Amino acid sequence: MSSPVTLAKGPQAPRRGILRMVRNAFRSLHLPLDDGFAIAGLVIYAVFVLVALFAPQIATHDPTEILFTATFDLAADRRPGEDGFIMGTTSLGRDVFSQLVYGTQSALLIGITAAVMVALIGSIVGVVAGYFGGWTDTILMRLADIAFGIPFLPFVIVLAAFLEPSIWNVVIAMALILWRDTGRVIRSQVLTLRSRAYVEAARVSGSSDLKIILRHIAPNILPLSFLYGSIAIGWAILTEASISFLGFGDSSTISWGYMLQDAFASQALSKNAFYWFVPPGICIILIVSAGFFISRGYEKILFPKLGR
Amino acid sequence: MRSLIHATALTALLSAAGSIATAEPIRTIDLLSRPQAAQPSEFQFVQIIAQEWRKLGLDVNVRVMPFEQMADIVWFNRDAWDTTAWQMVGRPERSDPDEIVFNLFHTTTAADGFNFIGYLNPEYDAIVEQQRVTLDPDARQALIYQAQEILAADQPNMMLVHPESTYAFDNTVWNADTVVEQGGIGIRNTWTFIGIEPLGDQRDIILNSSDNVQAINPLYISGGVDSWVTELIWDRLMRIGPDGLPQPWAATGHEWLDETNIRVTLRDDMMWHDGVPVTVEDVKFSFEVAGSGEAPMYGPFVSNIASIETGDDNTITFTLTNPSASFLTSSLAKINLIPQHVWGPVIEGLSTADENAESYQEEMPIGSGPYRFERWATNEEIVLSSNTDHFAAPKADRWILRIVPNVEAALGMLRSGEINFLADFPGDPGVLTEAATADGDLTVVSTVDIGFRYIAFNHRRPPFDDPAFRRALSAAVDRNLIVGAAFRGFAQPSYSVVSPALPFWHNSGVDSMETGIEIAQRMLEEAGYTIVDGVLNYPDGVTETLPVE
Amino acid sequence: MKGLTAIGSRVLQTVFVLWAVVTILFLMFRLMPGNPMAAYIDPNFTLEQQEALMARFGLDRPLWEQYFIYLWNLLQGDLGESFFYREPVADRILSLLPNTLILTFSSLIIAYVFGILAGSYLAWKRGGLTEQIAIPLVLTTRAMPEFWLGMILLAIFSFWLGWFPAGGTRSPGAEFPTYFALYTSRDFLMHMTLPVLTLAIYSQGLPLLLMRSNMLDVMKEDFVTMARIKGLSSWTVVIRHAARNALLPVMTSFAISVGYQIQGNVVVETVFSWPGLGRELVRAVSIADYPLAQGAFLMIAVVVILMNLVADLLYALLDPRVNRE
Amino acid sequence: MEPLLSLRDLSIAYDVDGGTVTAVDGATFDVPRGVIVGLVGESGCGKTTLARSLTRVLADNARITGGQAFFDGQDIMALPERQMNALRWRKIAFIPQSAMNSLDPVYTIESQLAEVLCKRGGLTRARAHVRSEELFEMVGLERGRLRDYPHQFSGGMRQRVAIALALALNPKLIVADEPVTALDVIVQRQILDQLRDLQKELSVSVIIVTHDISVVAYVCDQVVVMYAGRVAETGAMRTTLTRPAHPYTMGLRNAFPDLKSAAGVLTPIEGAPPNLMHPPPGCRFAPRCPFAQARCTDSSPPLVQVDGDHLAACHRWQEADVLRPLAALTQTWAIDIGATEMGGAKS
Repeated sequence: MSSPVTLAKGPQAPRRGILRMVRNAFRSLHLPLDDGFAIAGLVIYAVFVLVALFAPQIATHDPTEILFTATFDLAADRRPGEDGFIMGTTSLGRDVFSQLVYGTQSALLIGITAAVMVALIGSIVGVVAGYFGGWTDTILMRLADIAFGIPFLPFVIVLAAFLEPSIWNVVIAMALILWRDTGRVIRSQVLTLRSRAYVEAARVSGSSDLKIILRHIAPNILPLSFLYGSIAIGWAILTEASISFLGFGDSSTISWGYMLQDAFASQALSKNAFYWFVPPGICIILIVSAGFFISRGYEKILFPKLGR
Repeated sequence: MRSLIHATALTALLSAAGSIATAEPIRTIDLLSRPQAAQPSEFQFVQIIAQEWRKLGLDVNVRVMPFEQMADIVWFNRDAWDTTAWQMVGRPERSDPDEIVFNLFHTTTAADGFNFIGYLNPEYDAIVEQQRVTLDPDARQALIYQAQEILAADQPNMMLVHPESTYAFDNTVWNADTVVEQGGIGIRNTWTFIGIEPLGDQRDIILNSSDNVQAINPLYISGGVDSWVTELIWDRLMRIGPDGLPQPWAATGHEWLDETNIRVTLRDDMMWHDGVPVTVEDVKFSFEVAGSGEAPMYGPFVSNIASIETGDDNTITFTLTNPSASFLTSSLAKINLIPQHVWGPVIEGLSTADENAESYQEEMPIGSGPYRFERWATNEEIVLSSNTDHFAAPKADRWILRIVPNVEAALGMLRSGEINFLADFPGDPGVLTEAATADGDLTVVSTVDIGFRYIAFNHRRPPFDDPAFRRALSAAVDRNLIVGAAFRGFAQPSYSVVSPALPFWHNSGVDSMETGIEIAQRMLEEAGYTIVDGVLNYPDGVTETLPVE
Repeated sequence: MKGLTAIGSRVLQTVFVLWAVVTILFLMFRLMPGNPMAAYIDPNFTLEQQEALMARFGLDRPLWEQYFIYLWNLLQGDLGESFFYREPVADRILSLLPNTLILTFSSLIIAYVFGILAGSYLAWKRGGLTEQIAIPLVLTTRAMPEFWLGMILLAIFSFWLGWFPAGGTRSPGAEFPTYFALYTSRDFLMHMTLPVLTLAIYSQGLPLLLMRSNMLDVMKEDFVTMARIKGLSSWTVVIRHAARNALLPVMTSFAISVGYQIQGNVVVETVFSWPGLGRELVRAVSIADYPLAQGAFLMIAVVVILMNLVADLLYALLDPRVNRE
Repeated sequence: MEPLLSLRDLSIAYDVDGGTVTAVDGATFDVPRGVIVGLVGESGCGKTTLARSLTRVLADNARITGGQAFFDGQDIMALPERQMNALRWRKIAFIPQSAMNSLDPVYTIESQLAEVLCKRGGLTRARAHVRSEELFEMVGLERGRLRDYPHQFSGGMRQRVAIALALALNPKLIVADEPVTALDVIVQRQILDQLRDLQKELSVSVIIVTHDISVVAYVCDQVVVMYAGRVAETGAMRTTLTRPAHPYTMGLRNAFPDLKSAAGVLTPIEGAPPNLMHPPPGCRFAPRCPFAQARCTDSSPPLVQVDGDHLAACHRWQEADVLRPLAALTQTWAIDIGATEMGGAKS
């Protein structure tokens, strides 16, 4: 009886372990798979993630490389298809298609880190404030009040102007300010959870706070964190684009916001260079609304009443 | 591509030859640039230059930062940087080469002045000091020529281009023949605004600026756009003419009594905008206020004046401490004439206050110039109206400056007629010329600027203290490539700080340079620099010691 | 009595938040890298002059002293003097604030009127094809970068069709005796259309979705059914009962939206050359004009904080269930 | 005299995911003038649906699938919407289960009374005010509280408000859906007393929908017992409750305490009502009935006359006198009838 079990545990076991871990991790995301919109959102994300991962294979050029023709002229303002540039080139002689492809990386990087920061910080604040109550709660909630009093976009502008231009400025600003919404909502959720019988029971039976939080509270607030996280993705990408447009962006990292800024500063409108300023806009819309779609999926999980 | 192949071949040769030496590798060199959003051309040429320098075996790190941070490093931490992109803008008073050739390179300005690169050359100092006091134009020209030759040999900076200023106007509204192109400045100038003639019913000059107007104050040198306004509201004794030379304006003429005394005669037909006549006492007052400390930015322009006397016959006599060749340009054509009856009490009040005259914004600015002040809508528009009583009364009715931060919108407005004079265009000039060809009713004029773009080397830090190294770096980059790739053709290669837009002062003898990676490599090789494992090394025996920051 | 105490403590909380934001602002602007005097580099500017300038703006004093001077001045309504414009920051900001407010309120009113109507309509038509198309469309409008939308509207309606001017609040040189005359003129309306449209397209999503889901909730409430049982007309049922109740949270969200919108204006003001507070802030930040940037930031923050307060008070006012004892 | 309301074979169905639920199946009974009729049954038996159908304000997915309801001789199920709407509140008023949720929270009571009085009753504002005060007095509320909002009233007071609202236009029929369910017993009694007094005074007919047989016992003249969408038994309250002919009524009687005397042992009916999407064949109560026989699961018992206006739908109605004492025993209901009888029914 025991030998086949041992055999099965052979070389395959660790891989199966990883598989299970991946599956569990996947499951713990509580992906809203029963909602059409949410699935559309997830598919959009999947496509963008693939593009980001394989950007070096997909892109035809280095997105920051200044391109020249065979006769050493700047290859600027090429129309799509001209001289082999799929989507043409910018006024400074960069390949639009490659920028669009690499822009996916920045968008996902900014969006997902910002989402993780917002969801993580907001959840921690919310859980700590809601669970422990008292002074901790008072202090954290006053901090949230203050965060609500700071206008976000101006804050990012100031931050971006004072620090060296970087896409991370947006992420830092979001981490500093935008945890507030998540924090408040999760706190009130924790307050109701805390008074539930099973939490009371766990507490009476002497479980440690950490254990109660991880075992009983965390799983219940996860979908809520994800809801706010998926909205934060959009916020981050839109904010980065606005900051770039206002000239506080990082020109050494290619992002869609940077592309739009570059296009408008180079009079892409007057040049009728639709191939230049329309695709980044569409990409932003796609990825941001994908986040919204997914958030609606989470909303359905959370508030089934709202469903219809 | 071609040069790259050569580079690798040469690298192999050099590394074989120099491998036995005890040479020290050159550290990573920083190259500072402003962001692309603010300065697309600069960002672009910095990328190109970095690409080229890397082919020499230099490790170049481009650092992009906003101007305030860049200036903080370059200006206030003079030991802390290697190379930076920099810009000198063209202004009418820079039509006299003194400010540039002296301030940028003289030893006295190295500590905290404009010689932030730390260029120290006694021979050069002597020449530029001499030109200051040489009143004879030809003799002075020879000295300025000589100074340019020294700079060309030393390459304290890597000169890149004189950009072209490109402006446009609606030729269905304005008579193109009456638009004046001022050398080194372009068509957006006071002469145009006075002389431009309307063809039809639209008699208002409506022009744009992408930047806000900071102040309308005759005693404050504020933003670049502000000077467009102040030059129209206030008169000066002289004005820089379209040819770049000072010519009589409020003065009918001048006469050097000796090397340090100059007598100027004031016109007798001038009135302030409030109807009070302009007197020599007003003129004296204007120069005195400029030197009083209440207008600190104007101080340097009158610091050479020892005393001012007014005469009965509408004359003013200036006595100078030292002879000054640039006095007409930098003082007489610089100081705004202000009414004593308006500013007298103000200055008196300010003398005991913390603030100075720079903070004083008149509700209704009063000058004597060709345009009167009408209205100022914050960050939106400034309206001036023609002073029909002026000796050079404008042909237009009004001069309306619109603040349009969006370049794309500015061009759209020009095409739709919302503005009829494009006076500020930070965008791609190629778009303008194309629009002009397409529309037919736009005229675009490009003018080579007095100003220039360059890469500044920090002489305080090796290897930039070595002229040979600077020469090689400078020779590595083809200026025509910069013109084409960063300025889209709207610039001229620059080899001298004195612009070809100033033909009298520009030494065309320095207007050429052999460039190319191979040439640069040969120059480095000759100076003893070697390449080890693809990295450029100092000549044998030279060690890298950086100043303590 | 209880209501008054609640309002009082809410007001106190607002004062606390204001103080905290003011302090954060102060520290943020003083501790960030970059030399505030860097903007005044000029070949002719001596070190002494720079030092004199530092002294004039009080930048040579210790930080804590600067802080108390700043607070004291602020209490007196003195926001300091702009480095760049050399004029009192308060004057400058107050002259720009009306432009920003009028843009904000016009666009939000349009967005809310549209959003509330369309949201109610969609609630009425729930589950249908209209909804299948409308909801993703609405979400898309919220996913658009505002400047991108603005630029495209500008290209279409101004450059291409020539229906609306491309920027500013009035035609070049147009003169208006008072702000009121300006704001009620056709000229102003024409100039306002595109920026207001841009902002409204962006902001209608929130009231629309909120109204829709509230309506769906309220329509399930017993009192709505009761109203029908009472034989009241559909109009009375939908408007007087369902919409009136669904509107509550939407109205309070209006106040909060004012706060959000006023920060978002930054971008649109740049696109449409609108002389407003947001553009001033961007400009002040990029030229390191600390007093001005700080003042503009503070003014925006004050609007945000006050609107948060208004939202709470409005809720108390509109919903009799809150604080009415 | 012709009854005020006669239901004939009324059926109402809900369209739900995966099929149709017939919530009310062939309901037939009369509501005479000037009496209180109790409509009693477990939750989900269709009584609320039936009550609501009398106003013809039903859920979106509900529809009337057959039968008639004659109100004053008119079939209100066949009336055009306009004419039906004319009847609402003027002739047929409604007292909801939870007055809290049924009163609009953002308007004062006065304004909600005025809404009905003016918009439906055609009164002027001033007359409406007078009438409101009168109504408040009738239901025993201080007129000064007219200006208050719903949330400022206690549960019992809100229920009085609901009664006042129902009486506003002098209707002929008041349908009260669980009017006292959420209240404590003392308040329940007060409200029911009030209702009874007003009903007598105004000689209006009232249908009280309730799951609580003690409420019926306390206040009703007539009773209609419903089970799983069907009328199980109907008749005069006293007769029906003292001599029930249907085992379900017998069971119900055991399951509730008396309003007047807090009685001793309560015996719940085991099991749950059937799924109405797939109702069992035969008598719907058969699976839970301790007295079920083979025929009970084979055919559906018709409503037959037991005595006078006392009708019941049970195959074994004639044995009622024998079954009644058995039903009074707790152990009769305690046996696991589900297992045996259900099994039998299925085979």
